[in-house]
Amino acid sequence: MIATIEPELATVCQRDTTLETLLQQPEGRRILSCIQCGICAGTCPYGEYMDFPPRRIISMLRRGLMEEVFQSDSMLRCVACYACMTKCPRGIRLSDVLLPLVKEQTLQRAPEMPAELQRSLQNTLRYGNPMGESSRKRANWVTTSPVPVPILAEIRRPVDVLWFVECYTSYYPRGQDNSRAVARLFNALGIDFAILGNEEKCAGDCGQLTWESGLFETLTDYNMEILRKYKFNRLVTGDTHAYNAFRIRYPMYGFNYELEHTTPFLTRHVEQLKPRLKKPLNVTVTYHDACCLGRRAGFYEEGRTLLRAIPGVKLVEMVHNRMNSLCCGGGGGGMWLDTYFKQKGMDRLSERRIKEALATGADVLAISCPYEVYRFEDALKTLPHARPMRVRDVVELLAESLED
Amino acid sequence: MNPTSKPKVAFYWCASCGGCEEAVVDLAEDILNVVEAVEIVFWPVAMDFKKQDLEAMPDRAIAAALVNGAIRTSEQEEMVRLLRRKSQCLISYGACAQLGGIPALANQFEREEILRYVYQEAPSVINNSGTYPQPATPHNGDTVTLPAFRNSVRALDQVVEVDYYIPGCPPTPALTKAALDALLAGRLPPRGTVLAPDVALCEQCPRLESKPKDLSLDAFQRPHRTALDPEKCLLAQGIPCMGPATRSGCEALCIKGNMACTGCFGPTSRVLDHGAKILSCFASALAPKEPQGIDQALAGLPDPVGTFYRYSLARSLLRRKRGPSQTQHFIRGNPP
Amino acid sequence: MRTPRPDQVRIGFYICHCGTNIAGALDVGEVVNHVAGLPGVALARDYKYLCSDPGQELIQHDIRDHGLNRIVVAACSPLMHERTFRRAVEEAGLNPFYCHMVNIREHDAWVHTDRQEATAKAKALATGAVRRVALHKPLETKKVPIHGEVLVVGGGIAGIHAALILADAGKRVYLVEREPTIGGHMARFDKTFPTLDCAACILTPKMSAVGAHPNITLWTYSEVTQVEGYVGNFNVTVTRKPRYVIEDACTGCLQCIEACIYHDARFPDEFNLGLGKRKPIHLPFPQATPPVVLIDPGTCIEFKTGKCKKTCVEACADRRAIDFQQREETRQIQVGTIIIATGFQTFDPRRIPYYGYGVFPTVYTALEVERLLNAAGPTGGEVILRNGKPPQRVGIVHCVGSRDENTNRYCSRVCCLYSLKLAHLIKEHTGAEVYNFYIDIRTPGKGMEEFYNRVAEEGMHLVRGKVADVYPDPADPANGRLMLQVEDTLMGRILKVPVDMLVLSVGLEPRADTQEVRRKFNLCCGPEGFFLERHPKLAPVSSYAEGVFLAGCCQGPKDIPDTVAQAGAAAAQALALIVRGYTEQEPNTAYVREEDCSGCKSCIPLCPYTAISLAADKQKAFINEALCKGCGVCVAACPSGSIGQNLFEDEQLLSEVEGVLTYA
Amino acid sequence: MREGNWRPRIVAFFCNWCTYTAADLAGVSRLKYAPNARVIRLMCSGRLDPQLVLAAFARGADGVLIGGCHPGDCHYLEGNYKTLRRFRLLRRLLRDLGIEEERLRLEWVSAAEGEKIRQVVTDMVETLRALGPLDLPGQFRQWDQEVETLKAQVVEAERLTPQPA
Amino acid sequence: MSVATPILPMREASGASSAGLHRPRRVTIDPITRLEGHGKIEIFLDEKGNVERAFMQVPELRGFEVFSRGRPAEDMPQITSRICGVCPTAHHLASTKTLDDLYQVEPPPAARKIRELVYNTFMLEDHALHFFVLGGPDFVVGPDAPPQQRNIVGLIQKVGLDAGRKVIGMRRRLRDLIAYFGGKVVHPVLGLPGGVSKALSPQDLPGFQQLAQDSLEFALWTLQVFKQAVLANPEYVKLITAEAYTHKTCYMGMVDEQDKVNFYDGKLRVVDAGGREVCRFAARQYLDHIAEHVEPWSYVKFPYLKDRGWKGFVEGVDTSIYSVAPLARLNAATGMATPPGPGGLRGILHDPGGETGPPHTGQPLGANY
Repeated sequence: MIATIEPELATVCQRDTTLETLLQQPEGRRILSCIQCGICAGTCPYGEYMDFPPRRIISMLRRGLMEEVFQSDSMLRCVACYACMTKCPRGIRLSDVLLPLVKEQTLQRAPEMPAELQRSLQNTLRYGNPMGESSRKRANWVTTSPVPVPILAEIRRPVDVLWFVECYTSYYPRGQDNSRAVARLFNALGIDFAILGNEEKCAGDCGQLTWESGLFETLTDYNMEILRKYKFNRLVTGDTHAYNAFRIRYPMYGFNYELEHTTPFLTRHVEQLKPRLKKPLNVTVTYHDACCLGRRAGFYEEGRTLLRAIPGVKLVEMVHNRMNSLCCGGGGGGMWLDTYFKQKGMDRLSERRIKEALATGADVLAISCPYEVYRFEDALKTLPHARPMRVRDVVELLAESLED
Repeated sequence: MNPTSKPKVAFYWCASCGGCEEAVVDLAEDILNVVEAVEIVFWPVAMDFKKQDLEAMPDRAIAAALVNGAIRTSEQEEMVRLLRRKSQCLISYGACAQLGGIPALANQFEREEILRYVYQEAPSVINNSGTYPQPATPHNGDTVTLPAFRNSVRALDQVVEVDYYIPGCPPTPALTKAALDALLAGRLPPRGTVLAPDVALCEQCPRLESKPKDLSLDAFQRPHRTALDPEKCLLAQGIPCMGPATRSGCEALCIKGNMACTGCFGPTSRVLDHGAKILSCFASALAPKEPQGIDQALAGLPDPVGTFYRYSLARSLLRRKRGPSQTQHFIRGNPP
Repeated sequence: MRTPRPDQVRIGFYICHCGTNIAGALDVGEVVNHVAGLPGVALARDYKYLCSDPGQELIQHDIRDHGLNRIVVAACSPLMHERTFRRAVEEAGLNPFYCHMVNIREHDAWVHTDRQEATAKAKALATGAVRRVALHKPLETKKVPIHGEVLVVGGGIAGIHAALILADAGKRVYLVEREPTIGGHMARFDKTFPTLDCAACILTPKMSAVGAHPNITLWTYSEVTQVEGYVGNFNVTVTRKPRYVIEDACTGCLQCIEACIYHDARFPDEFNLGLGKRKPIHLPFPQATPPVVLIDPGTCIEFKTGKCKKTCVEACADRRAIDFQQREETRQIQVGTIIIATGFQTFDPRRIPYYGYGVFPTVYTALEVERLLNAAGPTGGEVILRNGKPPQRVGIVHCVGSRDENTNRYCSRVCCLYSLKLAHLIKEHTGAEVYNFYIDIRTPGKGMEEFYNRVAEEGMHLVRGKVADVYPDPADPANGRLMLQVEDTLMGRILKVPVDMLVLSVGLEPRADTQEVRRKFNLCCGPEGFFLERHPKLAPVSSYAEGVFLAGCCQGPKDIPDTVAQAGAAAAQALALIVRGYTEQEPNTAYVREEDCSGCKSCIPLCPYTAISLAADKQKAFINEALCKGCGVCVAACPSGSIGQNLFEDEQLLSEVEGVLTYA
Repeated sequence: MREGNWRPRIVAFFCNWCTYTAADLAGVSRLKYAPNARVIRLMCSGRLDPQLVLAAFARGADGVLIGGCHPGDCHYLEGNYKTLRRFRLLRRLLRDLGIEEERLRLEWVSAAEGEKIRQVVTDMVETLRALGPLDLPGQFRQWDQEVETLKAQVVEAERLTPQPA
Repeated sequence: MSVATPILPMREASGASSAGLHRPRRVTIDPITRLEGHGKIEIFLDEKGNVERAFMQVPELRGFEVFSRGRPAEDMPQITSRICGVCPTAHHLASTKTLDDLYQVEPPPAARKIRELVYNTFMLEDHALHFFVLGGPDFVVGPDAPPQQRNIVGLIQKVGLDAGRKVIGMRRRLRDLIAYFGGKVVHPVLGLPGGVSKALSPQDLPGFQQLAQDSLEFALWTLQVFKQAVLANPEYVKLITAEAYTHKTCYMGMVDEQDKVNFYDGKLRVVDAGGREVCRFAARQYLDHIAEHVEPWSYVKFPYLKDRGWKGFVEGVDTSIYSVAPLARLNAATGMATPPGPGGLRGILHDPGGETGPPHTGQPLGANY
């Protein structure tokens, strides 16, 4: 069940939904029809570490015993990987509605928030990015870009594509590689684009890990204000989390622009791009389906189409792929809970995933979400492995093959 | 035979064009025998009898009154009520009296619209003072009156009881003669009958054989756009011919003039609404199956009301157009 | 419009309570009082259950005692009980078509909440019916002769059973089967639940009975391509695909197979779902009926190159049964009734990627396991995996492709039971540990729960939880061992169960070409895609097309006992029609009033049944009552109103329109 | 009919094989919808004579709903195509006579689409409520006011004048 | 619309309010008869019994200009002909020529000839209708004859059945010609933009040629009848030329290039009472030259010469009112296009009153022949 939005529902659920009012809404009635089949618990990557996996949460909700659930920290271990929601035979929107609502109550009652998570959320609130970097340095990477990257505040004219870069690809070096690659690709395709630059703030998807956190609200209002300042036909972003925030949560606040992620956007222009991909890479690549691009948004084949367009690339599949892909563990705040998970004795999902990637014998692990590059490169460092493996974003591989 | 013993006959015309009067005159030689047999006591087009003469007569003095023309003004209404009172047998003569005729097409417009356009907005009118015909115009102490202009045009039987109908625009001399003979000889069918065959025109049409048994039209044609084959059935050539839905009796005169029948003899007795019936026949004969193809095929009928209700709008089930009409759009030049 | 003098018409109006179905939703008394006052109504009454015998007798008495000559019954849908009331009225000596029903249950009581509004609507509908019935004319039902032959489409157990019953009753049956042999899915099963008797043992005798039965014309490897006509008079076109073997000549000695230049069977055997191999010239399975081989043009060298030594022909020298020039033939047959028994297809588990079917070799569908277990199967009954080894641990997943929003929402009814059967058989054959992963074990029907207990007692591991993920067991990924990740919802713990073999209990779904078959036989489909029966409870085997009956899984998932029961029912209903020799058709045919027709031929091309022709001598339209189906298209299109339709006259419909628009 | 308690009245011509059966299915499934539609059963939607549609309007219907089988599913093979052709032309005729096109509606409903019956009826009642009453009988009475006055005078006059012996 | 104002004795109008002597008396003639169209005349007399004011009221309106809107162009000739059933051919062909103009097409010569033949035949039989049936009784039976006699029936009784049959027979033959081409004689259907719907088949030509010959004789015979019945009767001649029946207005008629009378095509020429040309224009420019005036006491609109502006119901050289119909046609033209027959029409008009100069006598009574 891809996290599409029901035609008759303008958004996934009303904004002011609470656990009490949930069961009266259409989404709630679907929860009442849960047959307790356990597939959500079974498929959850951290299922065995949870006292209350999604199935038990529903049965407790239906019996009104939620207090007991809030005491346990099960929902802190949910990395919002959408596996349970995609496989649920009753089509219940767990990762979109129910689990965030429970996570919010859990956090409110938790004696103290994991430190790293606490800090990153405060940074996002104060500086508009989880890293705590100054918002005036957000556009610095532009100077290092091989091609011009116009900034809306400077050019002051309507553009066809507004490229929402997002935090990781602005501040962190490996993220900036991603941005530089995207810039080169846009330039090669002659796309009329521009970025918000320093005016841009985090879209707040991960901050949204809880249903109704004030943090998300402030970021949404700010971003909506900025977007209203400029005229553009379509908003493109490389960050799958931002993409889904714009697609599912922002409509509740009035967002209705044309929206696309870079992977499907570039797939639409692949015929135009192919003649420019001159340099053969001669590598075997295995593609990791990011949860927020695959299960949550339904784009499975686009990334592979782009990879196959690159000369000299041999594509091999991991055991867990497409809708059955394994999460990198970065979602739902997981990016800043590694230490917490370690304390609880939980193995890191990025390592599980890297093992599977290595098993394919591929040289490169292709990814399509900016969170994954750190997690997988970090996991490669901690895991002993015979063959060397590089982690590259699909756009980086495209840029590598692009003629100068 | 002194004139008083001959049965009295009256002719009158309401909202008409005088074509029916011509049709009576067109009895040609036969008019002589008619004149022999009856005494015409009222016939404005040809005789100088006045309204008072009519009023002076005793009730039901007239054996038969042939009234043609639709009812548009209060004077016409008054006259037909008077004629009804004065006649034993009131006969509706011609399409206007029977169905409303062409004047009834005005039922697609409102009264104010018509008056405003005719006396104010028509390009040829110069009427800065905005005068309109008035029911009463004072003239040194006295007034000069005009009848009221009704909002809707009515057929004769929508105002008074009608005994028989002679259809046609105009009725053919043969039909008129047959009716008068039957009247004089007293062998008249039950009241309310239309004195014409109760079968559609195709039966009398010389081109019936040429109509295929598997007619299926891709589109309706407009007569001035196609070369008309003088032998072949017009509907088979895609020209909207109302023959199949219109009473016979006129011996297919228009078709002999190589043009399609426009339905002036009205529907057969079994039909409730002439326009709806022919619409059903035409639409069912189309070939296309999906909406766009159908709409294209129907583009050849740009004016369903004008084509299907040319003579019978007053007697259609809906009787007239409802609500504010489309004329304002016309006047400002943009079609509805 | 000539309407009979009001005093001649004496209408009896009856409104049914239908228990509380109607009386509970609208004020029956108010309707009675209102209708009692309408012109022509001599008597107005309400009654608890009009369709019951006392209810019908009440009407019959009233007809006699009060001299009623029109009856209006306001109750359920005419499609339900119009025949009942017409028969009752007829028995009371009144023409049945003086009786008219008003639908105030399905169209009013059951669908409206406001009691006042529902009552007003009932009054309006009743007024419409009263005015209409006043204009009804006496009519006689049209008796249409029924051909004695029956066409059975589909040679599975349903088709076989129906054909045998009809043939034994002395009727001529055409059994048309698309596959080269009859037997359907059941022929592939090993054992059948709950009695575990061998499928072949109970099926093959019936198959051979069909093959040998003088009254059954068996056309296998054939398809129905066109159906025209109506109940009692269907003319059907059947296309027979070429077997390249002459059926009458071949005795099934299989010499030709040995002689084929391919010494060993090399091509995937469709019957064994690709698990076994076969030669280009082959017999689907030993007990195939007719026992006639066929040549697969896709793999036979003679068709590819045309230069084969044709050793098979030499082997069949005396009987000369092989004929490479055979072409597709079409046959025309005339039948009275049709029984649709086209069966089902299993769910393709590839649509659920995380079960790894088609990716991991050790994942099988239930049907494939049936072939493995079967002694006549590719492995002679040995459960051997594709890697040649017998499994020690076997996982069976229930509800694959059923009870799931993303695939089929319905429960396929049989998977739980055949999964238990497979579990028992696998354990019996291999002694392996067997795990059944289920959501609910559903065991409806006689002997099923006992079967479940017996299998459970044999030490099956029954895990209540839907398998969430299947991936190679990290411990030894080499020899295909799989790890199943599942939550045991009763224990509330996530289990990781290593298995050597995974069996997917796939559900039953409509065949891929259902839409095409539906159009051919003028049937309707339900929301899940199976053929829709006329009424779920009262007419489960009749379809919406008169004279066409449904049997077996084509109408919905069911097990063999229910399928055979339905086949019997369908055969019985077909037999009922044939024995009666005629069907009564509603006399709603159109007719031309000759004196009014102008011969304008507008109606002629409109009739899809070419029932309208031009009476040459009189240049007038003429409607052949036998061909006319009563759709009324020509009636609406006749430009001079010269065509009438029995039971749906213009004045009747107009008076009904006037009636329903009155304000109660 | 005071404006206050006016409720739109719909005459629904349903084909016996598909739409009427779907309405029965809606009943069997106890789907709830507005009571404004009064169903008249025809053997095929092709039997619906445009005269009946106009007669329905003329006798007080505020809307007419035609239900037929989906194209290709007609029990009589092509009946619904004829309905579609007549419908396209009839709507244009109604529009030219001042009757809003939304008052006449054609819907293809198969025997299994009980739910669609509920949606279509509910939606059409809303549309008609927005359009307001058509009430042609009332219009006819209003239109005929202009001849009533004179009629009364003539009847009065006739009563007064002594009839010759 | 050919309007004939029959001479009628002054008679107390019934129902008129003639209470009390000092009030001016009033005469109502309702309806006006022996013409096509509805009308009512109200005459107000002063104390001395002279006409103080007269109203010719038309009580009828149908609104063709309005309900023609939205009709397909090619249907218009058949709708316009319903303006008048006595002269449908005129309206029909006028509307057809408008369509030629609209579609910018020229009818082929044969079609044009057929149109001219039909139209001229119509002129002849229509005038015969007026001369014998409508206007004739005034002269033959006498203006003072009682209404029962002063009509076609009385006329036939006076002149005898065979003359009556001669007139009726000739008209029927002429109208059959129109029916041949137009399908119907009342409301013909032949008009199509760019031509006609039916051709003349060769075998019917001789019949029509014979008819042409007979109709010429009939015209001359009518001339004789006119001379004997009207001119020979001094009282009538005095009446025709009397002041009461002389209108000095402008005269409009259609003329060809040589300013000769042409019924079918040509320019519209307007001359004033003194015979001087006021203007000349093609029918298409009618809006520049003709305007309509509205009076509260009649549904008809009063056309007048736009350049001169509405000056009221006055006559004389500079009035803006113009008359049409036969007399105006002659006055507006320099003569007939075809050679005059023996004792041609010119002679007639010159004798009475003896005035010289272009035949612009204002005798409306004479205008109708």
